[in-house]
Amino acid sequence: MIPVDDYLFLSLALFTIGVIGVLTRRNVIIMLMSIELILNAVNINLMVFSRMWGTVDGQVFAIFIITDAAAEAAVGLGIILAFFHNRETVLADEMDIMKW
Amino acid sequence: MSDERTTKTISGMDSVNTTVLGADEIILNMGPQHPSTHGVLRVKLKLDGERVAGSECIIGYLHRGVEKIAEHRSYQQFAPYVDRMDYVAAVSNGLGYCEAVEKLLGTEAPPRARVVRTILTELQRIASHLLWLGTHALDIGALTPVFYCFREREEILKIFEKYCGARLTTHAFRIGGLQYETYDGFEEDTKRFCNDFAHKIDEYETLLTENRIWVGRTKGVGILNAADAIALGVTGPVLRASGVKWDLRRAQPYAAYDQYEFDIPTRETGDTYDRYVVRMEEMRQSRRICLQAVENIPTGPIMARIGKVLKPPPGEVYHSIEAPKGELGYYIVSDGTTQPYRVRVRPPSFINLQAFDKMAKGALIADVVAIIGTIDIVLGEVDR
Amino acid sequence: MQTLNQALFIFFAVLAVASAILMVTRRNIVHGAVFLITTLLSTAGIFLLLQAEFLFIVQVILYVGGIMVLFVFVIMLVNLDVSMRQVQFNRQWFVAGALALVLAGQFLFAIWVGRGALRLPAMASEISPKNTEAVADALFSHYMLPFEIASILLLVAMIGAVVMAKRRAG
Amino acid sequence: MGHLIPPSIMPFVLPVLYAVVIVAVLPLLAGYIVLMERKVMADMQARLGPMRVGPHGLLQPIADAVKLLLKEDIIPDKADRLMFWFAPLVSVTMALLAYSALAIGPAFQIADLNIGLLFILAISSLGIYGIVLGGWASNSHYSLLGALRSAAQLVSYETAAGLGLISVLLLAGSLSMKDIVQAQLDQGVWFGFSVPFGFFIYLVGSIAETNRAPFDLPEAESELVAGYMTEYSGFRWSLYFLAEYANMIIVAGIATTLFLGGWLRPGARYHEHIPGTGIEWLDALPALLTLGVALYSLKLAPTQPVKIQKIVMVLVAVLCLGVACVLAGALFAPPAVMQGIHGAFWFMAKVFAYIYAFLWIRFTFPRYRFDQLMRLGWRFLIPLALVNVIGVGVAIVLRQQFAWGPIVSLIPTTLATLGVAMLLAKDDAPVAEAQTAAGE
Repeated sequence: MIPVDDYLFLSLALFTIGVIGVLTRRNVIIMLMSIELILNAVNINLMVFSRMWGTVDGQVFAIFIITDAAAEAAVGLGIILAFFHNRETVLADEMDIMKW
Repeated sequence: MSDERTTKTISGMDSVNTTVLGADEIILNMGPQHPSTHGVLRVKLKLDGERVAGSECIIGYLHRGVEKIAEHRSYQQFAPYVDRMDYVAAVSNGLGYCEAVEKLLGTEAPPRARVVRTILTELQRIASHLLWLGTHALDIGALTPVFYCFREREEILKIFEKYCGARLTTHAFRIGGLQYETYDGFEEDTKRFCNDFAHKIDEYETLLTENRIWVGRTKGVGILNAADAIALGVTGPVLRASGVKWDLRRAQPYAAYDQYEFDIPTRETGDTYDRYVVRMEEMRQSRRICLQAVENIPTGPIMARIGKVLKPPPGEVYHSIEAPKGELGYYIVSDGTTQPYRVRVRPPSFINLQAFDKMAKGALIADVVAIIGTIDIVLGEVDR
Repeated sequence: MQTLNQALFIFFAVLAVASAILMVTRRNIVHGAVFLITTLLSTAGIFLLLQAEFLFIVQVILYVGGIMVLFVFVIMLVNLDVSMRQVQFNRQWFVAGALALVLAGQFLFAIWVGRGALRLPAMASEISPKNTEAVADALFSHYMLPFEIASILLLVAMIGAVVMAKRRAG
Repeated sequence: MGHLIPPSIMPFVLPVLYAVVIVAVLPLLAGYIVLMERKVMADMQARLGPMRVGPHGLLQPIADAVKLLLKEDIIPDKADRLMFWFAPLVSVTMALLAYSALAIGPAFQIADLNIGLLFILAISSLGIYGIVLGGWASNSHYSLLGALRSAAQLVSYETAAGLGLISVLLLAGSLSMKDIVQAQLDQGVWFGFSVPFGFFIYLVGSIAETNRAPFDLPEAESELVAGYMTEYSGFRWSLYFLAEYANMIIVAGIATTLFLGGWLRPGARYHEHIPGTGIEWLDALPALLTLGVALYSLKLAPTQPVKIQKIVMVLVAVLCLGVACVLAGALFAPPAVMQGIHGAFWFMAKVFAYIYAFLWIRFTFPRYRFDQLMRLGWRFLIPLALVNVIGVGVAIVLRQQFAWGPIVSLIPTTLATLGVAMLLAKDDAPVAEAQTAAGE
C-alpha cells in the first residue's frame, strides 16, 4: 500500500519545480511549460484524494483543469507567436511594452 | 528579390534552423538534385511559411555549349547535336534545324519527305506530351498515369526505332530531306497507333480530368494571363492556354502542315489546369494530323538535290517551328564556308521558364512542383 | 502485487521528478518539451496506479497528444538558436528560487505534520470496470453546468488563439 | 504444463507470449505488406512488380530488410544527435504498443482493456512525436517542413477520425474491443453498414493519420523529397518504415473491429449446418479458400523459370496447405479453439481488405495540397462527422422510444448525413482562391 503522503510529496516536488521554473526562467515557452507542470502536480493531488474518498469528483475536476490547461496553452502560445512575429524574441523580460 | 531585411539568417552558427521560420521567410533550395525539378534545375525559393514570396531559377547545370560546338562542325555534322537539346523531342529539334539550313541553302525538301517529316514530328509531339503528362501527374502525386503514358510512348518509340534505328536521339532527318525510305508497314504501324491512342487518351482523362483532387491541385494554380505571356515571350501550349491562338504550324506553315486540317486548342485563364487541357487536346489533334498525313503519303524522291558538301551563301536565316514545348527557332549565320559562323537556338523551355517567377509568386510549395511540371521544361534545352 | 505497485510508483515518481528538473534547466526548448512530455507520461502512469484509467487516457490524448504537440509546433516556429545563446535565468533567480523553496517548505511542513492521517482504502484487486462510466455520469449530471462553462472557455480560447496567431495585414 | 509455471505469474504468460509473437512477426508482416503494395501497384500500372528475388518476388521483403540493415547509418553533421536517435524509436514503440489492446480474434489479445479503443487512439496519437522530433532533429528544411505539416495534419485528422469512431461507440455502448464486436453480433449488422458515413470519415481520417497518399504530404516525394525522413538512412529509416506499416495495420484493425465486424465471419448469425455434422457451411469457407491458394501455387510451381523458384513456390503451396489443414482441423476442435483460429483468419482477411483499399486509393488519386487538406479536414469531414454523431444519437432515441430496428433507425441518419455531405461538397469548390488572395 502506497501511502497518500507519498503521492503528496511527489506532487509537491513537481509543484515546486514548476514554481521555480516560472519564477527563474526567462524563456516564455519554458515558463508556460512550467505552468503545465504545476497544473499537473495539482492533478495528482486531485486524483489521489478522489481515490481516497472513493468518488470521481476529483477526476472530474482534473478534467476541468486539463481543459483549462488546453485553453491556456492555446491562448498563451498564440500570444507568444504574435509577440515573436513582432519582436523576434521569446524572453519574458523583453516584453516590456503594453502595446506594439 | 534582394529584400534582405525580412530574411533573417543568424550568422555564426551554421545551422538551417537558424533561419527564422516563423519570423518571416526562409530560403529553400529546391534542386539541383530534387525529384521534381525535371533534371538539374535549381530553384531558390523564398518562403513565407509554405507560401512562395519570391523565386529564382538557377540554370546551367547541363550546359554543354551546343551553340559553340556548331561553329566547329559542318552543317551535317551538327545535326545530331540538336537532338541532345530537347532530348524527349529529338525529332522536332532535327526538323527545325534541317529546315533552317534548307532555308539558308534556298532549297526545299521534296513533298514525300515533308509528309513523312510531319508524321514523325507529330508522333514526337505526342510522345513528348505523354512524357510531360506522366511526370506532371507524378509530381502532383498521381502515381499511375506515368506508366500508362510510357506504355503508349513506347509504341511511338518503336516506330522511330523501326524507321531510323534510334529511339531517343533519333537524328531522323537530314538536311534536304530524309536519309531513309519509310519501312514496310510504316503506314500501318502509325495508323494502328493512332487508332488505339484515341481511347487511350480517354483513359488518361478518366483518371485525371474530372478528378476533384486533380482539379483542385491545378485550377487557379500558376495563372499566367495573356498579356504577361506575350510580354515574357512564352510560346507553345503555355501561351495557348492563356488564350492566345498562336501556333506556328498555322501561322507560318512549314513541312506539310498547310495540307492538313487541325484545330488549335486554346483556353482562357492560363492556369495549370488549362495547360493540361490544352496539351491533352493537342495530342488528339496530332493524332488527327497523323491520320490525315498517313492516308496519302506522296510518292517521289525523299532527298532534295543538294551537294555532299554544303556551302550556303553568306547570309543569315531565322526559322522556327512549333516544337512540343513552344517555338523552337534556329538563327543561323553563314559566312560562306562549310561551317556555320554562328548558330543561335531559341529554346522554348528556356523562354517559358522565365514565366516561372510570375506563376509561382504566392503559390505554395506543392504548387511550385505543379508549376515546374506545367511549363514542361527539359533542362537539356534550357541549358544547351 | 503490492511490491509491483510500489516499484511502479517509485519508477514513475523518479522519472517524473527527474525529467521535471531537466525540463526547467535545459537550454534547448525542444529538449525541455520532450522532458515535460516524459513527466506528463509518468504522471499518466501514476493516474493508472490510482485506478483513474479514464484520466490516464485523457492525460495521454489531450495533454501529451494535443497540448504538447501544440507546444512543440510553436517551438519549431520560433527561433531557437538565438534564445539558446542568451542567458537562461532571470537576474533575480536566486531570490525567486529561495522563495519557491520557502513555499515548498511550508507545504512540506503541512504534509509532514499530517502524515499518516490520510490513507487510501484497500486496493480493489481488479481495476474497477466502471471508471469511465462513473466519470461520464458525474460530468453530465452533477457537473453539467461547469462542463458547459468549460466548453465555452475552450471556445473563447480557440477564438482568442486564432485572433492572436493570425498574421496582421501589412 | 500447469505445474511448471507458478500460478502467481500464470495470468501474464499468454499475454507476454502474444506480445513476443507480435513483435517478432510484425516486421515480417510489414515487409510483406510492402510486397503486396508493390504487386498491387504493379498490377494497376500494367507491369509486373518485383519478380527476381524468389518466385514472383516472394523473398523480396527479406532481401530489402537485409539491405536496410547493412546500409551505412548516417547522422547529419549538425543534427541533434540525441533526438535524431530517439525519434524513430518513439515512432516504432508507439506503433507496436498500440497492438496490446487490439483483439485479433476472440482469443488473441494481449490485454482486454475496458478502455481498449481509447488506449489505442491515445498511444497512436503519440507516434506523432517520432515524426515531429525526427524532422526537427535532422536540421534540414525539408525535414522540418515535413514535420510541421505532419503535426498539423495529424492533429486535424485525429479529430475527424475520432468523431467518426464516436458514432460507433454510441451504438456499441462500450470502449472494449471485444464488446464492440459482440454488439455487432447482437445487432446483426456490421456498423460499417449501419453508419456508412462514420466508416467513410474514419477511412479518410485513417489514411491521413498514417500519412498515406493522397494525404502523404509530410513525405510528399515530389515536394519535400522524403519529408521528415529525408535525412534518415539504413536502420533508423527502416524503423520509420516499420512504424508506418504497423500503423497501417493498427488503423485497419480498428476499422475492422469497429466497422467490419471484427473477427465475425460474414453471416455470423446464419447457422445452417452441413447435414449429418455439427459443422456450419460458412465455417468451411476459410479452409476452402486457403486450399484454393495452395492448389494455385502448386499449379504455378512447374512454370517457374529457375529450380530454386520452383522449390520456393512448392514451399508456399505447402504452407498454404498447412494453414488450410489448421483451419479445417479447427472445425473439429472445441468451439473456443475453432472460434479463436477462424476469428483470427477473418480478422486478418478484413484487415488486408482494408489495406488493399488504402493501396487502391493511393494509386488512383493525386496528392492534396496542404491548404486543401486542411480545408477538407476542418470544413468537410469534421462538420460531417458532427452531423453524423448527432444523427446516430437521434437514431438511438428512435430505437429506444419507438422500438425501431437497428438498421431501420439509422436510415434517416444516413440520408440526412448524405444531404449534408452533398451540401458541404458543393460549397467546397475545388478552385484555389488561395494563391491570388494571398499573393501579396
